[in-house]
Amino acid sequence: MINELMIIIFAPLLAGVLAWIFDVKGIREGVAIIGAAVPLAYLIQAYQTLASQPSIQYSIVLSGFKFEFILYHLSWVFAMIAGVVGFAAVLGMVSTAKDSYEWLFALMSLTGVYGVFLADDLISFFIFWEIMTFASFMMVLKYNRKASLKYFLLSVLGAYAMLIAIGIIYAKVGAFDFTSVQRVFYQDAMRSVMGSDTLFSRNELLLIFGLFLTAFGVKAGTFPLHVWAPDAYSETNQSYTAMFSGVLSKAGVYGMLVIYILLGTRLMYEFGNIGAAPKFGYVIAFLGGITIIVGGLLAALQEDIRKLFAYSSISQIGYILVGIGVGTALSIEAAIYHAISHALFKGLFFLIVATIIHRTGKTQFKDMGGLAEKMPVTFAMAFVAILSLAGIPPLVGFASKWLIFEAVIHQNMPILGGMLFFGSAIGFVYLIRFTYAVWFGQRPTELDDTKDAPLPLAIAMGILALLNVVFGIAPGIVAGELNKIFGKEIIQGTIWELNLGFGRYNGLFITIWLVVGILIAAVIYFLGAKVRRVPVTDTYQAGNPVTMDYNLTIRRNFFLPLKETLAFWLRMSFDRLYQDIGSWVEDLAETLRHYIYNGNVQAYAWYLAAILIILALWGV
Amino acid sequence: MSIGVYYFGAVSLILIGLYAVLVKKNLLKILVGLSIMETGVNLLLISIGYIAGRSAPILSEGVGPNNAVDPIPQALVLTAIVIGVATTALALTVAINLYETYKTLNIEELRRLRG
Amino acid sequence: MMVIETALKALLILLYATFVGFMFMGIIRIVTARIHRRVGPPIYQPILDTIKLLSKKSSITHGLIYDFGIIYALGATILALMFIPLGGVSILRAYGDLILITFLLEIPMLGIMFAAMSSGNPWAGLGAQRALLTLLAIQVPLGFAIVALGEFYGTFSTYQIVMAQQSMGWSITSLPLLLAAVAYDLVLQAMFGKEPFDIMIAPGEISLGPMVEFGGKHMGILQIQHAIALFAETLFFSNIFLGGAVITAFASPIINTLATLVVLLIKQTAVLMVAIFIGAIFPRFTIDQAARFYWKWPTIIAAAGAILAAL
Amino acid sequence: MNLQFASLLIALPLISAFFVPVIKTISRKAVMPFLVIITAVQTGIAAWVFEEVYTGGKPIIIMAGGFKPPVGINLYIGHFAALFVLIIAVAGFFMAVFSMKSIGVEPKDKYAMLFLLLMLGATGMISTGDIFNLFVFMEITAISAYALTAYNKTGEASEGAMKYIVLGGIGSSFFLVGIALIYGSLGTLNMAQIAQLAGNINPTVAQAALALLVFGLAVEAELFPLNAWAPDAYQAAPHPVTAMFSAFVVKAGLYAMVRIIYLLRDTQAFTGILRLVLILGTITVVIGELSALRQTNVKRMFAYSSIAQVGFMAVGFSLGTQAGASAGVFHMVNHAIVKALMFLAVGYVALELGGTSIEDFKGLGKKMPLTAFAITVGAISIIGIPMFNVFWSKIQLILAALKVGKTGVIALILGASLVEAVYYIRLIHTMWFESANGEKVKENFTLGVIMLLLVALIIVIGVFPNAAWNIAQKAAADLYNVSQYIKNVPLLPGVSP
Repeated sequence: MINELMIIIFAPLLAGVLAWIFDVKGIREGVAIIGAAVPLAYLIQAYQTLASQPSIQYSIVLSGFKFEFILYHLSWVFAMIAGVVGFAAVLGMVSTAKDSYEWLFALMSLTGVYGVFLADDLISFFIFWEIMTFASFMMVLKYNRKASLKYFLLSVLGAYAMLIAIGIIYAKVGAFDFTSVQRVFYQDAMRSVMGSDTLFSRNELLLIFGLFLTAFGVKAGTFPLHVWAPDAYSETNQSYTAMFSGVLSKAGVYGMLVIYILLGTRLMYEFGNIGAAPKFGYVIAFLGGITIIVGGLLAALQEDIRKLFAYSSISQIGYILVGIGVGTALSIEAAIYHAISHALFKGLFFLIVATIIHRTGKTQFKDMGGLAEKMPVTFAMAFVAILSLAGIPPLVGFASKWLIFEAVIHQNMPILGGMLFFGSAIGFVYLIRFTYAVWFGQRPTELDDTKDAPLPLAIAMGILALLNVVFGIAPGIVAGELNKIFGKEIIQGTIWELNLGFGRYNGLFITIWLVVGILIAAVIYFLGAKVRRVPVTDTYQAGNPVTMDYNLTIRRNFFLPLKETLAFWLRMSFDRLYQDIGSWVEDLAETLRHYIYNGNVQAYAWYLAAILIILALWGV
Repeated sequence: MSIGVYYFGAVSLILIGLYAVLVKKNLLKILVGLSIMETGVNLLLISIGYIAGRSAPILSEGVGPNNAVDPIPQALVLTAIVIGVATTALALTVAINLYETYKTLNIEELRRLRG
Repeated sequence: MMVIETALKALLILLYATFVGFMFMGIIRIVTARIHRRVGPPIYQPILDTIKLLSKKSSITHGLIYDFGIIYALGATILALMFIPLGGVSILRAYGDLILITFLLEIPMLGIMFAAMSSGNPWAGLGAQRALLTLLAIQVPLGFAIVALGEFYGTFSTYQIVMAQQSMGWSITSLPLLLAAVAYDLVLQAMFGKEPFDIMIAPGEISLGPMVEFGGKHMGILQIQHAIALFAETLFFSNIFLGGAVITAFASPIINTLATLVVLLIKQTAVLMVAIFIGAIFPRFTIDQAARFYWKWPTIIAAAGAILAAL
Repeated sequence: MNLQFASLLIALPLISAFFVPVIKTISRKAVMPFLVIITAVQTGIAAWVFEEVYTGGKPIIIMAGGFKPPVGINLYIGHFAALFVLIIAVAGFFMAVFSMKSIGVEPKDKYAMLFLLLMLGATGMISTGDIFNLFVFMEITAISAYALTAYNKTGEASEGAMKYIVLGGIGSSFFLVGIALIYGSLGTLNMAQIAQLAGNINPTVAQAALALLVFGLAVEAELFPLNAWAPDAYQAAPHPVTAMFSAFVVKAGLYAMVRIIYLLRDTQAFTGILRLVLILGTITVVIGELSALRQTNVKRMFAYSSIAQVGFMAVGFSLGTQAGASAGVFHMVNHAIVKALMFLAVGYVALELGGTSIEDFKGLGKKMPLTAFAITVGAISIIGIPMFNVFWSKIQLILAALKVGKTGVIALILGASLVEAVYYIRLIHTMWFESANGEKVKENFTLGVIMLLLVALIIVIGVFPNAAWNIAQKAAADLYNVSQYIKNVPLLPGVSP
């Protein structure tokens, strides 16, 4: 019987290929949904087996490489993220996918992500990483060449950096699988502690760490390498972006964890640590901090709804990176918790964006507005998502952000703590920008007949919103799973409460008291006089009603003052830097080709003569 | 009259041929340079097989196996000459065709395919 | 039994907080008036205004969110109130986490924004934008102040901080926390919506900003929310920086709680007075001036505090 | 079946080449089908030889004229030669079928003859065991390649051919000088014996000989400065011929160079030459990829990309390790398949739409879906996406290089393959996602079948690379450990200069 790991990994790809071959409207969607549901079912079924045995393993030999796959707690958590958000995204795609081309590559990227999470050796990790990158690239290629080219080049640059690092490790360790690599690095760490000469010199370690950091930094969209994310996330089928940003960015985060698993001890001893946090982790934390701020501020200044959420998902990943960077057991668990919550609310947001674009066909803020009445269901989902992302207590966003805050500040890292606070406020800010521009304010006349979300999208959004609320009120469920990863009770407390000793958070009490507060306020409200419903256009305008042509709205350029205060910083943009490098290389190629292959036989003969002279002089 | 003279002659022939190919602008002169180079190479081959004081390796009653020059390079040169002829003949047909189409044999102008 | 007892306690806290909150609003109006050398309205004037607003006959609404936003704001403020330790009386004291309370004090702003924006009035949108930018501006010094506190005491539970201050003396006695307190006080200025940073509700320029569309009972609820918020913020500040109040000298617990409430009241009024004095003197900043100000001096002070606390 | 039938591999193309005029007199239209039949028979024999060598495990030695080496010339068909002769035969068969449709210019019998001579030369180069014989077969390949490049009789074709002749001529004459030096010092031409006696050549002569031999063959194997003729020749030659050029003619030249370098392993100059070839290979990859970046003519773009891939193989072989050699061979096999497919497809597009510039490729997905699909699969596999065949050889090569510690070289090569990804993706985008006028073209059935067969081969090797990898490893072993090579060739004892 094929091992269930293989089914989990290759079921989506198989479904994708079948959907691509049988290009019939009805069958295609059914096959795809089954393709996404099967791995999810197997993962849930694997939960029991994981309770009994530590992990499920499987290995095959392919062209001289031994591929190994493993499912243990950490990879189970990440695989579940991929499963749930992937399934929701596939459900969303049922209504927004145009042709079978998108089905094939969306499901192929899902296979790639599963493969990355379940891989147990460097080569299969690299191969599935490439498949994931290629599939998601093809999704973007269909819509826009420039964005897809930028995305492909940066992520392939990352992939090749990883390949060189794997090569260097393979040259020294002689094997690929995680266990032996980890063992060799651990022995190396012990040797460096005893002061004897080590397998890896210091700058080799720096090189490997730098290469891995670029590879995973590109995928997670950390600060200097984030330029591809806004274009790539916005230039593709929006419900696919739910999976693209919700799940695929987690591969980058998982990669960072792999660095910790493999090289953690060695780097710790090599570079020492500040307080309990390893010094090398500090780099990741700082990059994460800068990513939060840059991502958030740019998100607030965007005019396109997809770009806003692309930048916002970059800044949210910054949080996870800060959590991982701090490096203590609590902070890594907080990071994974935030990875889960980010996948949930970001997946939900992009499904909402998909519904809006699907129904209104508009993507710019300036021609949207006043959709709250027309799309109540989607607005309710958006309200839940906004509360969760902004980190308002009863929802999951707050629980994970709170854990990261506690973990970071407890490690005496003032600057990072300040960055985190600033990040949470920015999150607040661009959400209101989105809410005001899309849901409230004057509605342009042509949007008057917009219908609400189609059924499959509504179901998908429902699943994610429900999970957001459930994990918010009962954070203990997730904390329990996370503790299994580290084997010991890092986050104590019951199913409703997270207790860290120096800080306690109880989801249940907060929800009860919030409801009590709202009841009191409602009582006061209904004691007052009866209310007369007034249309949105009839506002306090000293008499003259606000008509369409006189539509006073600040949907466009909502944060002009912020843009002015940040004017100095906005001039520097890494996007333009990479653009210039690209065009410089192309011009170099142009001149090079023009001069070397100039078509004159004599010149070619001179090249031959030159080689002869070199051979003679050099004496080989 | 040591063997060096032949080697020197052969190598200088090759260099002259190379010079012609590298400097001359007219295509035909380049082809002539090429064939000079080939003759130089053939001369080098022959001179390698030469043993002083022996006659050509044609077995006749006066000439035995041990008073003839080493025959193998001679055989090699035969094929090399044939190949040289074939290449030059083909090159000339191509040159004629070039002249018919472009009305020039100057290397500088024959540069349509480039970049 | 336990449930009734907590319910009673909650009711007590709520009434006390609302009453004191309105008194604070009265004090603000009187003191500012006195500074301007005029008599100023009686201290219970805000209560009269709120009752007038609540009893208005006709009132308009722009849809569900317009109403729910206001209710949500008041509910969140009541929730925040429950967490802050109020001497012996508070209920969720054990869960009063520094970060949780800071977030809860910011949430009412979200509720008001939602309600104001759903009204479709452009002035409300403009007010919302300015409120958010102010929030963005104050977040940096606020963050550093909380970080300083967290690192200095090594714990996030407000109750443990209050207990620690009983033994180690008030927070502002130690340098790092003094810096943090100064920065936090400047931040309070904006959270109260007082003079130099109240661009978001500038009556003259953008007709009260977010509040422009509110009238009748919506405005009444907002007044109550403002009162409780005033009380909660001052209480939080006095707890974490001015040592709160834990008096066990008297025999019966009732007197003890009364004494703590009195001590806390004195500290809260002190904080309020500081805010009023600053408010009465300074003219109004524009929004980018406010942002640049907050990102310059208070941030440096708070960051210095945080770094010193970390060492 | 007596093993000596393997010599038919050389004899068959030769005889049938001279039969072609006879067939022409019988009927003009019979020439092309005759060519297809001959190539089919050749593929049969090659498959039989491949079967024989890989099951038996022992190479087939054929003594020309019954003389035992080193006196006589012997053909040494080991694992590598068997594999590559099969590739030549199969590629030749496909291109023969393609040229039935695509060759319009009149003297078709001349074309058939040259086609067979080209195949003969390449097969000879790969299977010969004697360096002068190698020179002769190389010249046969070169001359038929010159003639085939000039076949279209257009100005461009003769210009391309002229460049090829001049540079090829210089290269081969220096190659002959190298052979002369080797013969002068060792007195033998048989490769096995050279390998045995390589130790006692005096160092300077060995250096000069090795340098000249490698120089001569590098012109044929298109290393960096010497490959200036290649893009013009590829572009000017008729489409099936270009496919054959990149599929096996270049590889035969590269094989010969590598075989001679490995033969002279014991000379001091060995490591120096390897370093030189490594450097040249890396530069070839970088320059090849960069110059393909802004190409408007797709055929020339593929020519540059194939040059770069050949440079990549040269790097593989020049690592000097067993892993490097097997990766190089595996890359040769994969590259042959993919490039044959790509040039076939480009040729077919040029045939149907009249040109190979980028504009003709706009919206190809709608006009000729099957060909567009073939080119896309080829392009994706060349970029190195997993689940396609070139990926496996690229991974093996990179890991082999990193094992030897060549990090800088690999960084350059990966950077170059990034550039390669750019222009292939631009092509894919123009083909599928840019709209163009022009109606749907009815695609030829036989060519469609061939293309689908090659695509299937690419995907099969991509998904199940084990079989191909083992063959590549055996072939590399045959190439790499020369001691085994010497033992296999039955040398007459005692015959030395």
